[in-house]
Amino acid sequence: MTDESTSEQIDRRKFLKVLGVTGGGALALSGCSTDRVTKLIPYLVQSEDQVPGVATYYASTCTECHAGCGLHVKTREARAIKLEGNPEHPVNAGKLCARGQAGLQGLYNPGRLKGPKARAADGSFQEITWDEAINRLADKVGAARGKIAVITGAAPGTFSDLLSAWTTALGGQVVRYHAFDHEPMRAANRQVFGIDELPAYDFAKARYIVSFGADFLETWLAPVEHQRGFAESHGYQDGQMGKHVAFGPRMSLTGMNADEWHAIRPGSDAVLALAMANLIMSERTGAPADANGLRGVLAPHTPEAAAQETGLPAEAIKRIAREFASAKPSLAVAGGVGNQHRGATELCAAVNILNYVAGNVGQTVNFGAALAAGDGYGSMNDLAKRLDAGEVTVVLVHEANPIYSLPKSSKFSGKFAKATFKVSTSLFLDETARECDLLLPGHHALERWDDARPRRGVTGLMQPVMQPVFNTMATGDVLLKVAQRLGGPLASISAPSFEAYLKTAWQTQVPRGSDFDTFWRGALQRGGVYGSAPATPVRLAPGAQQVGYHKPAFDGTETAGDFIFSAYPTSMLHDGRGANRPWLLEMSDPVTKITWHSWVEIHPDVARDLDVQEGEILRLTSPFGSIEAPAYVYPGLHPGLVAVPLGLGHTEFGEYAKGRGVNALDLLNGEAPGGFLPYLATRVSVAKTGKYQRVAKTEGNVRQLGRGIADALTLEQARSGVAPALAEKAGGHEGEENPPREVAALKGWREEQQEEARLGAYAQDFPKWAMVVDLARCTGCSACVTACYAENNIPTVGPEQILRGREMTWIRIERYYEGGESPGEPLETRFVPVMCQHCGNAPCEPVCPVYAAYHTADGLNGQVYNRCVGTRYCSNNCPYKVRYFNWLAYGQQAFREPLNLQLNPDVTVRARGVMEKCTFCVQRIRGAQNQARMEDRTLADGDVVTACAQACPSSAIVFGNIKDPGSRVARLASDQRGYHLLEDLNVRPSVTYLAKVLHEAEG
Amino acid sequence: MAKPVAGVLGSFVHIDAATEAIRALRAEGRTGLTVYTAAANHEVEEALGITSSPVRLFTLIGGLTGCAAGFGMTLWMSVDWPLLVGGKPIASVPPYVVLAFELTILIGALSTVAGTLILSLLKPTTGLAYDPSFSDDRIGIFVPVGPEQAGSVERLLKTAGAVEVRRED
Amino acid sequence: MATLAHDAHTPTQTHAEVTRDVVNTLGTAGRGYFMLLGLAVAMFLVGAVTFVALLKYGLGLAGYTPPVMWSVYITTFVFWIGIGHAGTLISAILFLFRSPWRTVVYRATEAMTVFAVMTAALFPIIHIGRQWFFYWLLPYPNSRYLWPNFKSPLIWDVFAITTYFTVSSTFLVVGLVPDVAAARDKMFGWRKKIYEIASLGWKGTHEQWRHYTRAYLYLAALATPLVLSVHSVVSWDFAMSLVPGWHGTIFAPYFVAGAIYSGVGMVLTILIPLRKALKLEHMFTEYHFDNLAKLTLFTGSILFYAYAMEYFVAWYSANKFEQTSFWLRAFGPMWWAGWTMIICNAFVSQLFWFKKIRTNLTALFVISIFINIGMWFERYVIIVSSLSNDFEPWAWGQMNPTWADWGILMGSFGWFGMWFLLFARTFPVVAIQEIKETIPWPRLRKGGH
Amino acid sequence: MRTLAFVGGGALVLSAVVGATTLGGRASPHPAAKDTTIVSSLTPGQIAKLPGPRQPIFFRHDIHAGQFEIPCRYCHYSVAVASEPGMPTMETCMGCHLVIGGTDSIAKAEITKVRKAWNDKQPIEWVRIHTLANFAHFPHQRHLKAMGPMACLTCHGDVKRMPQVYLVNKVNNMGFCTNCHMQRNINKDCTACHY
Repeated sequence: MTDESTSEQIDRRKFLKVLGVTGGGALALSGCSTDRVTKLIPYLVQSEDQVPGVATYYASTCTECHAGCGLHVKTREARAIKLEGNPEHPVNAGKLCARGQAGLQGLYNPGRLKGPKARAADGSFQEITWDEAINRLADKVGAARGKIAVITGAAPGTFSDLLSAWTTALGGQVVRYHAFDHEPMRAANRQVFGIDELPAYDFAKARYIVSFGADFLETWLAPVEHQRGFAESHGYQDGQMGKHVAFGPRMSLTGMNADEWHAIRPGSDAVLALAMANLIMSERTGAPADANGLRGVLAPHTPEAAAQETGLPAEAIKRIAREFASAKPSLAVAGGVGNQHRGATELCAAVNILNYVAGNVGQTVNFGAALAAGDGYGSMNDLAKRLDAGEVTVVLVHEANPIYSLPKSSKFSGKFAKATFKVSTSLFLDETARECDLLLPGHHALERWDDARPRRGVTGLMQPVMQPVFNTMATGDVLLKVAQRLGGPLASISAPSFEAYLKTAWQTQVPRGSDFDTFWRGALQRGGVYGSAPATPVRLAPGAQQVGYHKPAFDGTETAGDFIFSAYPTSMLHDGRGANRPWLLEMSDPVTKITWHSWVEIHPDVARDLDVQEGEILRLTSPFGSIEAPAYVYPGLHPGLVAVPLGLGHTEFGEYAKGRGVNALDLLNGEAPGGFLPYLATRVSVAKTGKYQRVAKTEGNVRQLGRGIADALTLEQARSGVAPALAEKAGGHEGEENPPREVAALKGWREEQQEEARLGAYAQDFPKWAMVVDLARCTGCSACVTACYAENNIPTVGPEQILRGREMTWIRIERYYEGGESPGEPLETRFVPVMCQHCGNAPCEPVCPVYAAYHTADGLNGQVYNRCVGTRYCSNNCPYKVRYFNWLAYGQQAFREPLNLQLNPDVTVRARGVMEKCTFCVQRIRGAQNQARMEDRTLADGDVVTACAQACPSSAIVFGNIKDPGSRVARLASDQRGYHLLEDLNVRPSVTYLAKVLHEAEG
Repeated sequence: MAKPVAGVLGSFVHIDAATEAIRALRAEGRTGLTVYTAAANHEVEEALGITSSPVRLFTLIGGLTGCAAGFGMTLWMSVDWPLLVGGKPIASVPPYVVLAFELTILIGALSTVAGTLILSLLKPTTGLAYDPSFSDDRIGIFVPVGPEQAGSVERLLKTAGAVEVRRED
Repeated sequence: MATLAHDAHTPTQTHAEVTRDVVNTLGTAGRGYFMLLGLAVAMFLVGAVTFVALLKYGLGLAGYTPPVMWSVYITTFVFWIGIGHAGTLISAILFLFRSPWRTVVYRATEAMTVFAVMTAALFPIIHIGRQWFFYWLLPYPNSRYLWPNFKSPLIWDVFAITTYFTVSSTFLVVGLVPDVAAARDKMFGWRKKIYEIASLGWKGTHEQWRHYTRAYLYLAALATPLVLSVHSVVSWDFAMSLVPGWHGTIFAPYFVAGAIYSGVGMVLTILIPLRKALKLEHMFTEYHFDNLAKLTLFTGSILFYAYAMEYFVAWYSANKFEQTSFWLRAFGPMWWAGWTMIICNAFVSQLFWFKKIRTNLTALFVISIFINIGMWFERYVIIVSSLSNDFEPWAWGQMNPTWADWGILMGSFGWFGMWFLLFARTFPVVAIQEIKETIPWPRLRKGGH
Repeated sequence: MRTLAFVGGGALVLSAVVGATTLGGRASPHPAAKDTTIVSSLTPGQIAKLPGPRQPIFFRHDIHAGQFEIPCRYCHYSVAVASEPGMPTMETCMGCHLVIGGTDSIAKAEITKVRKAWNDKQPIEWVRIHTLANFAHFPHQRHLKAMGPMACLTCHGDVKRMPQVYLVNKVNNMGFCTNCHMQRNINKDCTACHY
């Protein structure tokens, strides 16, 4: 709100009612019933930027991870209803990942703390007023005499500055704690280049990408930026296409998107990098001069030696090394959390060398950006020690949940408990907050003022886009109020509000020759100020000589039949912060397609040896603990590995997260040396419990049985203009063609049918909406699915319903395997986003007895919810099975207060007993048409963008009017890679898929 | 209850006797006979010289009406609010044949029954003498005559072989 | 079990005896009857409660697992519609063919038809997502100017079932009128009054017979194509779609044959106990069961052929989708259901080649149970197994029924049994007047006519 | 800024009042003003007889929109630009009623309510009269653009003459919409409204 002063005075209960006014449609949940809002409550004061029925967009910054993507927050009737990427933002350029979009469910989470609380004598929490709360905090910090520690997960920015200033003024210590802090990378950069920062990686430029277990499409650094770049580099464009090779013990989503994935022995990847560097050095000159000093160091690491260690054939290593060197520029990345073994630092150093000798540093590896990072695991351990020693009496935890994200074996919670007064500003009652004495729930990022500096040169602004949902207070204001009360050392820190503090801080940034207000307004509109970081040229530091390789070490004594344990982060749950968002829990994991619970991945061979079926509950035991979870047989593993995803197994953190799944951290060594938490450094024994639990996955048949659903061409075929071979694939006739007579007859019949159809409504002057999906760009990240959930009020159904296959994903990502059936044959993964194909001859339409499914004049396959009686015949007759039935009033349980505030008022909330499906975002189409009509113009290409197309980080989805020859969609649909799903059925889909392009398999 | 019709009611066990009686009565020029049987019997029909019933006309008319209604309804309703489904013509006859057929049968059958009722009501049986045994194993013949001629009729029936003759007045 | 009175081609009874025996079946019943009735009502109540639950919480209570959007309810719907067909076949078609053995059995089977259709007619309502909007399927004038979509096979269904129910119940009632009159004349007191009204003033005058016989003929003539059309329409619910396993040209005849097969099975299941309970052993004789068994054998063989054809065509078409679908039907997760259907229908009926089996009531009864089970599974397999693996492999899924499915299934049997039991004690289950028609009247002189 | 709006609004309406009372609405451009049926003060008896639900505040459209000719869009501010007509904010009311206290006792009483509500920062909870089922989407702006000045009348009736607004047309009945669309031969596509 631009005008806080007056609107603040509307009390919150009223505010919710105010939403009731025009958002009535959205608040009434019973969808297709005519129940109505009976009261009209007007705004007290009209805010200039809110017009009922018209969406207002505010620029802001995403705080779901430290990539600091820019946001456009869509608000209706003063409620945030959707998060989209900010096109002007250099990091994400208008795109947004699933986790970022689910930030909305953090804002409206039922598990949020509704106001300040303090622990009473009996240990329970009881509500207090903000004044009390601030007084207590002030008294305690006043009395602490410097024995104060602050654990903060906040991104660098003005608030963080205030926090440090505040703490240091009190003589306390600030620990910036990020669960995934990439310490090995920074250590390696110190060692090899003598620079302590995380560089920015330019995937778009790279022609050849080698990933040593860095999941850059999931959680590594800035996934959205990387995916954008990856799509640019790896997407097929006029005959050109980069190559991506992934090494690692587990095939993550990144590995699935690689042209080659090699399962190497866990922890042996450093020597691989060194061997490649060695080969490059020995075979070609042109490496930076100072690299020559490395020859000696690299000499012992021959490809053969590497082959020994990794289990890869030396030839493969040589080939990849040569390809890597010859592609200019190329890029090697390492340091993924899931691959943090004991030798992680060694690995990152080796990869630095590899990049350096290949001349990539400064090309695709750009120092100077200094990506946001914390103080690292080491300093957290130090703090733990100080807590243990009782050197700290007051702890303030902000946007961090160490008690969950540190392994139990680190005994952190015990040490934490030794502090006498513990304060949490968490929005939720998470594990750490549960241990605290004072809860000061802060505002959600969408409710408060702040800024973020994800990297040098980029500052994103956050502004309150709506009234706070609950009685919370921005922590910045808390700090200032405390300062106000205490004075003394804090006297220097004073501002009427954090907003004011922020503005003063920004005064310094005003460029010469412009006044603050215009500058500030401009920044607010653009979402921040975006410059480019000055590149910092780096040279090899003496430490570079220390690079080397040591055999991987693992906790636990090596015994027969045990496995290396991998705890890896998933793109949905990250470090566990996603676990209380229904969207992210229901969003099937892009790799395994499992929802709502934990699982243990085991290799098919191992499963055969141990006679383990999917769903059999396995007990994993390490020296540090043991967990039980159902087995999932996954071919993308090194046979010596078992893997469990991170992020679940919360003991607090709201109804959705609490008691769901297991916490993989329980098996890890919390006191491991080396300054980082090793996630791939433990041995576990696997025991069958004999218990079973059906795995709640959305996975169907993983083989496409040659039905030509996920089609692919080799690079050669694509270049030579071969169309995807559909005739034989799409089920019709084995190889041989129809006799010409039949072909002619079929063609004639089709035309006649279309002719007659025209009697109805394929009238010429209407547009025909169509979509193109480029499978060469799609990475299966599922951002589009979340976007669809947010845009179309799709309810989450929960694990029990998923077990019955009743998920409501209007757009789903199908993941098919190719090959991998005989030993040695590489396993290829293909992702196909499948939504309603809006067929011209839609089989679903004629079978509906009440015309609830019918064809609109503009080529949409219309679905009229309020006419539907629920015979479900349409779904039976849909070859793509993209129609979803609302079996049990899903809306009621999915959108309960306050989650219902996120509902999009432009879209009907479907009632129980009604068929629903992708509408090509018809509400956006009609909205754009209304707008165009108001402005007496016709729609232009790009006026209508569906939610999925808007979100897709790799821009694989394009939407538009296919009748307009100038439109992008029309051009792409005529691409020679284009094909339709199940084309032989002659249902004439409006969605064209562009076949994936494969590098010829070599070696 | 209408007032009883005067006449003579003869009850037979044997079919040939009954038919004989009928023939004799018709030879005498008696009209308005009513013959009761427990089941349809063509010998009786022959004796009475009955022509086949006009009920089939109702069936025909009903059937045709149904067929027309079927096509009319479907075609008109399709174009009344034209909606395109599955790229098929708005008013496509083939599927509508099914509905036309069903309505043909439905209205055809109903009108047949209606016809039977109407036709039966044209010859009301109220007031005619009746005996429960007629629905069992007896054949009844009722001759509406005045008291003056009743005697001769009784005699005729007896001679024909009636097991029982009753006079109604 | 009972041995059958020997060849009863020509009835040995007199008119009087027929009337007596049949009318004796009416009126007060024994404890066994009321226990059966109680059971039926109880089962019906289970179904009713389940339906209320469906109304309150939604169809999700049943075992639906996309892509299987139709399962037990539609299966049971088709099952009951099928049951009906034998009745109409025997009462109408065999009437036109002047088949002598139909006379005794037809009343019971016609009643079965009506109640089976009454049962089936419930399912289109039960199975839809918003049952309270069922009437939107009817073409009634409304303020929204909206009409149903007559291109949808479901609308054909609505019309076919309505017609079928109306016509077959009319046929039953018309047939009953003279018999009710006969009963009336044997009754006293309040019973007489009731039958008096029910007999619509039937006296059996030659005029009444004149119109009656004609009307009956035409009703039979109309019912004959109807019975063929109804199950064809039902089969088109599937054949009109493009689901592999449904999209077959042989479906109409295949389903009609199956319907009659299942119907005759049910007739046997009902008649064998009934004749005993009503002490009509001398009327329902070996001759009748022998013929029913032959009919079963005939239709069963047609099914045998149809099954074989389905698999052959699937293979011969070289269509991947069809091939996969049928392969999985036989060897997929639902193999057990697939084989139950084939064994119970195609093979068991072949036993009827042997007269010994055709005329052994115990064997007949057991086999008839197999037929009922087999035919229910036929529909279950065709519907569920075809849906669970069609075009999009990723969307494949298997479904398991829940209590809500079984509850409704049980309720449907209760509902059917309830009506049939009530009928059997209230109205003549044997057509008095038609039997009498076949009994020669006594004559004074020999020869003559 | 805000106070400016207050004074501005006040002035506008004040002039309108003066105009209407002193000049008796003579030479006013709109026919509704010549209309004499508008009785500026109603007896409680008459009020009781009025159709439609009783609102928390007896707001008289006939005086505001009829007599003083305040354009509909002055209060329903977003009706011409958005799908939602927009309810006048309390601020809008006070824009005039800071200055105007009402002529007769009833009016005075009602206006005091408004002022009280404003001082207590309690929005008035009007009783909703026109409602659409939430699966039907009605873009007001399009209809205003298409039908011009008569737009409001067509569905809401002649509010200018209603001392108390009541439901003239069953706007939530699809027949009401389709009738119009058919007469004018406008888009009958289902997804024009239902999505």
